[in-house]
Parts: sequence; structure tokens; C-alpha cells
Amino acid sequence: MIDVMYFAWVRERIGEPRERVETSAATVADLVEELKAREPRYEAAFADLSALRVALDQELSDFDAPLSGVREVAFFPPMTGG
Amino acid sequence: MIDVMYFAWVRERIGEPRERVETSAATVADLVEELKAREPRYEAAFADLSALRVALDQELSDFDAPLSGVREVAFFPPMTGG
Amino acid sequence: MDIRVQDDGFSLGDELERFGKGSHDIGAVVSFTGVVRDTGGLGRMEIEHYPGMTERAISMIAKEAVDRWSLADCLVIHRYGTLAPGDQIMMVATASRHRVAAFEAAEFLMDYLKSRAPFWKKEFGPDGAEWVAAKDEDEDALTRW
Amino acid sequence: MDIRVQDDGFSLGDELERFGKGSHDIGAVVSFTGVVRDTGGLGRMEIEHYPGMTERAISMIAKEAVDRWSLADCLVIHRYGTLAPGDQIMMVATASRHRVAAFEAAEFLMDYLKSRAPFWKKEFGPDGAEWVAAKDEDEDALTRW
Repeated sequence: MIDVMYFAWVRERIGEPRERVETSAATVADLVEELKAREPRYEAAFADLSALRVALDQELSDFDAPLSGVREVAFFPPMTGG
Repeated sequence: MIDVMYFAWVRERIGEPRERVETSAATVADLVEELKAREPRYEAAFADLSALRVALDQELSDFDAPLSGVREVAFFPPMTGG
Repeated sequence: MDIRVQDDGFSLGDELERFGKGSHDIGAVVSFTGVVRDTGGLGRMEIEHYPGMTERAISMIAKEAVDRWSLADCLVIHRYGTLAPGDQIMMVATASRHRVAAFEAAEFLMDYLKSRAPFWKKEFGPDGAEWVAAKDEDEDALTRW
Repeated sequence: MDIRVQDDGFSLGDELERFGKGSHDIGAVVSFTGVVRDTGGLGRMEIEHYPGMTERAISMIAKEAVDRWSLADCLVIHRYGTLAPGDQIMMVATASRHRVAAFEAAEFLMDYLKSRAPFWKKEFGPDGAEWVAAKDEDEDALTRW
């Protein structure tokens, strides 16, 4: 089980800020494929990965990073702080 | 007659902050030569012109600038504001 | 080093009156304040953030600035929630012995906060709401450090 | 645009609370404050200036910054007279639509005030008094503008 979080327009497309996901995906990219296969709203949110960023346990990471040991995955658009 | 002003260590070497000078010097450099010929304290103050700056009527200028029409000449070391 | 992520507003004046007061040998203090621009059309801005990661990311950025420029002190305040035109969004302040270090560290903080701190801005105007898009130039700005 | 050359101290906080308040469409405010460094040995600093020329020189520098970076507002305060370690010597503030302009304009102001505003600093320490020498790097800093 892994916590998956969504922010900004990713959250809006998915329709919720976080959920617990049962997965055996090896990498972030594998997890994305599993989610996209579920429902159209995931398809819509993950249509263009180049427009997305991912954080693993609150640190920026890559889509090919392994998920083993990770408790929290977050998907969001490029940040606009400052 | 022209007002001549001195600042910082130039003022200290000359011994006064300003004086009125009767001169017919054509340029700042000519005025400096006239002053140096007067007394050793002027010699000491104007020994190294590369260490000095000059302002004519409150605008930075050069030692070869003409003095005609100028009412106020100021000599000082490089500025250290900020 | 003082990092605050908050819903509430802050007083730039009060913060800067306090800033660096406990530190020694300060010659230069630089501050940057980001303000919601009053362009006429904007009704409000909502800032979303990632609680937990936000504090971590800002602390890492601030710590790097302190180490790299030997800062005597460093302050970052960033707001989230609903803001109106003219409201202060965030501020950074840096204190150092010399002016170049204080300026560079403040610019470094701003460049990294723009692209590496998990905030997202949504603008609400007369034609509806829109997420503010990240700019390529903001990402490019990181390459100079 | 507000230029002040004064013997008295100033409150950085109060100045920044007021700064830019009458202007529109401000997105970024940058401030720089110069402080007499407390290095242990320094007893006091005396700042001499050239009344009349000082105000003219600072006004010209500030006007150029406002024009070049389309600043919404610009403030320069510079003190003269006797200052103690930890005292604020001067401050600049710039307000602009975007952060890069506000930072650049503040750095431009500082670089020019350093070498083109008629102030001279004398430091009084345990071994006597000494005029602060201008640094080559301060003159060199002007070449980037």
C-alpha cells in the first residue's frame, strides 16, 4: 500500500487530493500505467508526463525511479513558488 | 575668483575645507600647478593626481577640463559611499 | 535561519526590524518581497502547497544559501491560501558581511523557491480561473548557480 | 522617487512599510541596507559628504535606475556624520513588476552609490583613524552596467 497525492490541476483532474493505492509497480512509470488503466480521469491527468513532476517521500524524483520502500508518491505540475 | 573645496584626506592635508582663489588658470591641471607652487601643504595634497578626483560645479570631471565659467571646484579622493 | 510557511500575512517592516539582530559582523542586508500584482483584472489568487515537503524543500534551499555565501542570517516566509491583489506573497532576507554575497544569496533563494518549492498558484479573474504556468526562463535561471 | 541624505538614523521597517504603497502593479520589492560592521576593533565611523553634489549625484543615479528598469518606485537614504558599529549607514529600495528588474536596479544603485556618490568614510579604531580606501573591484563593478 502506498499513499498517492495529487496537487493543482492534477488534483482537479483526478478529483481527490490523495488516496491509498494497492500496487506492486516497480517504478513510478509502472504505477502511472496502472493508474491510467483504471479510469479516464487518470488518463486525462497523466496524458503528458513531460508536464508533470513527481516526488517520492517528499523529494523530487524521476518517473523511472524505483518504488520499493517508498511510502508517499506525489504528482503535480511544475511548481510556481516565489 | 573661484570657490575651491577639499574633502576627506585632501581637506586634512590642506588644512581647510574651502577657500576662494584668485586665478586665471585655463584648466584644472593649471589650477593644481598654481596651488602646488604656493605652499608645501598643497604639494602634499596634490602629490599624486591619480589618487584624486575633481568635480566642477558639483559634477565629476577631469584634470584637463577647462575652468572658464566654473564657480566651484572640488578635490577629493575616490568616493566610498554605500 | 528562520523558515515559515503560513496562511497568515506578515509585516515586512516588523520582520526586517528583527532580522539579523542577534548576529554579529553584518555589513549588508538584502530583502526581496513578492506581491500579488494588481493588474486590474485579477480578483484573487489561491496558493496551494504540499505540507511537509514545502518546509523540507525551503529548508534545504536556505541551508545551501547559508553555507555557500556564509550568511550570518537567512529568513524565508511563504504564504499559502487566498490572497488579494496587493497582498504580500512571500519574502526572503539575507544578512552577510559584504553586499555581493547578500545579493547573490537572495537571488539564489528566489530562483530556487520559484521552481523547487512545492507551491502552485491559481488566478481567479473575470474570465474564470487559471493555474499559473511555470516559465521556461524560471527553470533556466537555475543553471547560473 | 525619494532621495534623502541625512545625519539622523532611519527605521528600515518603517521605510519599507511605507515604500511603494502609492504605486500600482508592483510584483517585486528589493531592499538593500548597509550596516557598519562590528568587527571588534572599530570604535566609530565618520562619514563626510559634499552637500549639494551628494543629492545631485544620487538623484541622477536613481533617475537612471527608474528609467532603465521601469521602476514603479525607488528610495535611497544615505547618512553622514558619526556612526557606531551595528548602525545602519544607508538603504535603497526598488519596486518593479518583476523580480529580475527589482534586483538588477538595486544592485546598479549600490554599485554606483559606492563609487559615484561623494561620501568618504573614516574609521576610528584602537590604532588610530584611517580613511577607507576605494577598492578597484568597486570601480570594476560599474563596467557590467
